[in-house]
Amino acid sequence: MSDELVLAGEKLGSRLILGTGGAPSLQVVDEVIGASGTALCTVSMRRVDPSTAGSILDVLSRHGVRILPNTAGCRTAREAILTAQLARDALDTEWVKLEVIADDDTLLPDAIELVDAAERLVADGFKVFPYTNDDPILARRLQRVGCVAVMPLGAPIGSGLGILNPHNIELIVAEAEVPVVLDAGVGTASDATLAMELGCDAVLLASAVTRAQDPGLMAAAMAAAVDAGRLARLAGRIPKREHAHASSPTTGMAVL
Amino acid sequence: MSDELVLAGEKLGSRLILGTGGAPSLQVVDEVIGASGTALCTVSMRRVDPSTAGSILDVLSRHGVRILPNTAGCRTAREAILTAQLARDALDTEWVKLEVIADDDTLLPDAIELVDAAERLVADGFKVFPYTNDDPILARRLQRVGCVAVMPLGAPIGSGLGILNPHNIELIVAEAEVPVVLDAGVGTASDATLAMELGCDAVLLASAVTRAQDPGLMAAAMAAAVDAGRLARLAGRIPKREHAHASSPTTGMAVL
Amino acid sequence: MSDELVLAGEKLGSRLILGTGGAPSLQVVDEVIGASGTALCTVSMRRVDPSTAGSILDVLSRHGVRILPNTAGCRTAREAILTAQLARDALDTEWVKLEVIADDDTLLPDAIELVDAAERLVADGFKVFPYTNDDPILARRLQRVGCVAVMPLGAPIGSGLGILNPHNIELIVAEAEVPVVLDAGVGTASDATLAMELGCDAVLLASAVTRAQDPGLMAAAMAAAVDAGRLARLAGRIPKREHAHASSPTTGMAVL
Amino acid sequence: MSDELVLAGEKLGSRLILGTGGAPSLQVVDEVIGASGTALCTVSMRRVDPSTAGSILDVLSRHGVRILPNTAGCRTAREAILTAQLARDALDTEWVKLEVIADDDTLLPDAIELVDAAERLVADGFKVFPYTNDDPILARRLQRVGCVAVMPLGAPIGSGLGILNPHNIELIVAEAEVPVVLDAGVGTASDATLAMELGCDAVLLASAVTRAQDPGLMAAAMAAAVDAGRLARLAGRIPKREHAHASSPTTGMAVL
Amino acid sequence: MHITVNGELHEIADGATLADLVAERLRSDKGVAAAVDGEVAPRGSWPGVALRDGQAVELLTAVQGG
Amino acid sequence: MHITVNGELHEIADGATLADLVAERLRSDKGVAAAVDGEVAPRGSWPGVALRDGQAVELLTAVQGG
Amino acid sequence: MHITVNGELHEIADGATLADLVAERLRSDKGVAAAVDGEVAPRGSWPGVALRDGQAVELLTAVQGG
Amino acid sequence: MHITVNGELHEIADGATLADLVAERLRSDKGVAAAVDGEVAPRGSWPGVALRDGQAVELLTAVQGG
Repeated sequence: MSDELVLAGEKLGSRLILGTGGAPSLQVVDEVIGASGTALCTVSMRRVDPSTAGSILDVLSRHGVRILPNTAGCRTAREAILTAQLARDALDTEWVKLEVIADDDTLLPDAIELVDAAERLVADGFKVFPYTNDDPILARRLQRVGCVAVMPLGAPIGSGLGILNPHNIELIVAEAEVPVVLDAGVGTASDATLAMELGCDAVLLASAVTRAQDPGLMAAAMAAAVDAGRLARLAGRIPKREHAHASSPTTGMAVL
Repeated sequence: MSDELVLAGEKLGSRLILGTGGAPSLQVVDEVIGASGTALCTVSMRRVDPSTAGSILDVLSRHGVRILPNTAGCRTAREAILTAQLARDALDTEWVKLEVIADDDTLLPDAIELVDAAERLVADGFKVFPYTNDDPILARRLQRVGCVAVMPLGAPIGSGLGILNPHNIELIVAEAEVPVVLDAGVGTASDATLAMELGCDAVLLASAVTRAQDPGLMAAAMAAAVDAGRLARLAGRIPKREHAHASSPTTGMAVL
Repeated sequence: MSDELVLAGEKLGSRLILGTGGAPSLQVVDEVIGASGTALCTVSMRRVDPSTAGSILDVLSRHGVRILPNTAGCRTAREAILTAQLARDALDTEWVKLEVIADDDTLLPDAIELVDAAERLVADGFKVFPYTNDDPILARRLQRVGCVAVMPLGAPIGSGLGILNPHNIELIVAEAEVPVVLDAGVGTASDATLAMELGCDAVLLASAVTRAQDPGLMAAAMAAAVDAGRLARLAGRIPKREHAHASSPTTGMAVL
Repeated sequence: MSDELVLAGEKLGSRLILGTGGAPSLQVVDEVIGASGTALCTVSMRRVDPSTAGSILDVLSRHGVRILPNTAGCRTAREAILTAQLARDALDTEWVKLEVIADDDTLLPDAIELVDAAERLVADGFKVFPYTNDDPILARRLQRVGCVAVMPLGAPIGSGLGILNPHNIELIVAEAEVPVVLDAGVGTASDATLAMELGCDAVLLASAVTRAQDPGLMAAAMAAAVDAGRLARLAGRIPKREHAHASSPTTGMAVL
Repeated sequence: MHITVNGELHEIADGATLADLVAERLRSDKGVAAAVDGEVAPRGSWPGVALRDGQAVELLTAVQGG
Repeated sequence: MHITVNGELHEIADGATLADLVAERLRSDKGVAAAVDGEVAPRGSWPGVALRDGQAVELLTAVQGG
Repeated sequence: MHITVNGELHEIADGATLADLVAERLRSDKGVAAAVDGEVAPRGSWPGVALRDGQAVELLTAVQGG
Repeated sequence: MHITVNGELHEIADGATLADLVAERLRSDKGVAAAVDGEVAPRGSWPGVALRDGQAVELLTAVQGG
């Protein structure tokens, strides 16, 4: 069965999108990319530090994974747009994970700045992947302004609280006309599996893997978790029942 | 990394134990065993029906999986013991999944009959795998009488409600000196992943796969789900935090 | 202990705000207002129907409860503002429950139209009580534009699903500088109790009471539920512990 | 509406049963009994300490509440039976809260010792109120041996985790022929409200009140919480719906 | 002349005011607000609001609502 | 004589053994176990188990389950 | 003679009864129950219960408990 | 002249271009983007971008993130 993820017209070999932040070293990034089988990784744009040895870009190109630059840390549409444009120039990609956060404590998106930035970046030719909250109406607006995907959070970035409101994720999936990527909140494998069972097309996570006690093992766990959830979604689960339902024959019992 | 499941001294190549009940045909049983990669399957003992063509035993032996006969439908220790003895004689195995249920509506185990039957079967040389409720104290008693594993339910058989009380499963795992197998209640992949994350050594399920809309796909989903949960458990998840934790650098931001 | 709710400078004798919609008759409205002890009720503005006998206004004035007109059904800031102005003229109140919904299926608020309408109504002298989603950042914006309260939903209007994301409600409460009213989603008493325990200052509900099998009884239940939750919040609950903690003396046991 | 609780043929004026353990002083016990409006309180039997001033019995008799002695700390049927007999002799009551725990860490009941003790105490003329786990089958057995109520736990004693498995409580209530009292686990008011909504006839709690930051306030909270849950149960809640349901008229909208 | 009142066509004497319309249509104007062609017409202004043929008038009041 | 086999009355020659019964009833005895009057009759013992009129025999095998 | 009372060794006059012991130890016997060597000694029986050297007596009463 | 580069004051020869600055500061310009006074300066344009005293230049590249 062919069940490839297609984002912005590109086929990707994995439904797990990996953020590279939080890893203690490029060696660990290298390890988790390999173990996760991801085909798309996020990076941030920061001031050049001539003293740093090695580049995340080399690691990513060695693995042949696509780059999804983000606008992490931007607080206004203007900052985010400039950052996206610089990323496009530096990395030669029109793809951008659009983050416009309200503050550094919650790291929650600012709905109004986000829609503004998304609309203008789309007009400028970008393929916009917005990091959004789980409001189905905001997700709808982001699609209407031309985003190529919507990426609702399950819980605050790095919290590991999983999916706090599965009902909203289901509402977003039910009416989505672009891929839905669960972004932020995943803490462990079952969170990723649940996201896919709810109908998400992919899962984006960083801390859950990069900050796990054993990042490589957790990367492998997440790869399996995303597959498990996707397969379960396609397989069609049994309904929940209030009462038991025997799985062994109730006839042919011996009289002993 | 070698991480084999060992039950009653036997190494098994999979942490997914498959119940064969509920499948519409032996063909489906054949398909789900293959897709799940299981190494151990349960069967029930029922009156011989000379008219039936084909035998579950042939399917199981073709796949080279071990057989775990159950005492499904038994309501008293006496019935369960006789059924176990007949299974041993018929199938030439001392392994038995001990079920002593209280009624046909809830299919819940009867704690008192269960402990009685377990103690006597152990004395008779059986390797007893008791299907039990999620009471940590009952699990403790079952270990003390010599059961080789404890198999607490997540929810009633066939309900697909998942794990209704993860706290009890964690208590059972925390003090268990034998393998813990989550038995009954699993409805979809994330339930199986969670069971393994809670520390269970294996998951036993039937209806979730055999009654899924596409049993073969769900069998593959469950195989991945169990791997995902096991790996996540070994990897060591990030802690849950009430507040966000940035996964992108908070330094080196450009002033734009 | 004096623990009065103060909204827009007015003291209210109850923390339960009652929506009058969904009741089968004015008699039922009369009954539930009495049984709930509410001091503030919402109404909607609709075309005059000369044929209708009796007026909700008479019922409300008989009970001496304040009126909070809503802008239910409005889809744009413009519609909502006109409706608020008409309500002010008709009912001689500057208070308005601002609803700007995105569609008639989800009845979810449209964040962008909502903030726009709120800002303009505040400028026009209204006391604005916005019905909002549970996004903490949107709640913050609504306060910044001068709303006298924020009224996040627990779940979609009339769904009875309770509070789907308690974590967001806690985040809103933690930084709120105006009263927080849990609005929409309450299905039963424990939902209202939980809302108050999370730190909400009041609960607004309609269907949970007006569509209950016995509206009068449920109104009394909700009155008690809001009190219970408020008192528990003030009392300071015990911490949750993973392990048991004896409530009977562990010393002085007899040796029997 | 008359809706009195009847236990062992006795009418009680409150559905809140209060454990007196954990309170820092008899003054606090006095305060919480008054604030809670309880009509039944538990006590433990311990070695006489001639040095202690004042007696819990005086406090209870001053409030005119009934006494329910418990067998807290007993690990075997024999210990529990002797303790019950001593309590009967000392306090002149045949009522006993039967606790037979497996260990001092979990404080969880031992199903087998519990049923044994219950059966023998019933034969000895006691009115037995067994503290049990949430296993519906064990609850059934306890009724069959003649217990006058069943008291399943919501969570471990003193944990404040609430009701970990509401599904089991519903199963117990659905088939119970004696009153069901939710005993242990309650941490805050909404837990008690939920217990009553699930159909319990009463709630027994101690630590949630006696160890709260303000025990008197929490006692009042619990009194309101139990009323709220009972009224909601009787009122008949609205069904949960996946989708919204307008509570304001969808007709008569002005065209503005 | 003809005006639209709450979505329905309505005939009224030429030169009638909003106050006339309300008096003619309603037993009481208590708790009623009016909009003419999408603009609020404050209650106090009704006697001075001369209606013109083809205008759309909305007369609203409070009803049970969420 | 008559015996009950899996709940149904069954006629069989006097002096027949459990082995005879199984051979007569089943294509193969692979994976089959037997109980006579509520007691397990081990497979190896069947040739020596003489059936008596009125006895109840249960013949069980493994089926899909649990 | 010596007896154990609530776990502590205690000297008491030979021939003393359980009633004597309680009277000597406690201000009041209200709400108190007694066990001697693991058997309940009903309150009414105390005057007739002669204590013997080496016996273990438990005197219990109600305390705060959950 | 003096310009600010990534927030730090930096001296550079009069008439230097953005390309000169990058060449002087960095081993390689691979994966680097630049902004001058808050405006993007496309990589191709650097040789033609003459820097002026007091300007603020930001040089960015990709790092682990997200």
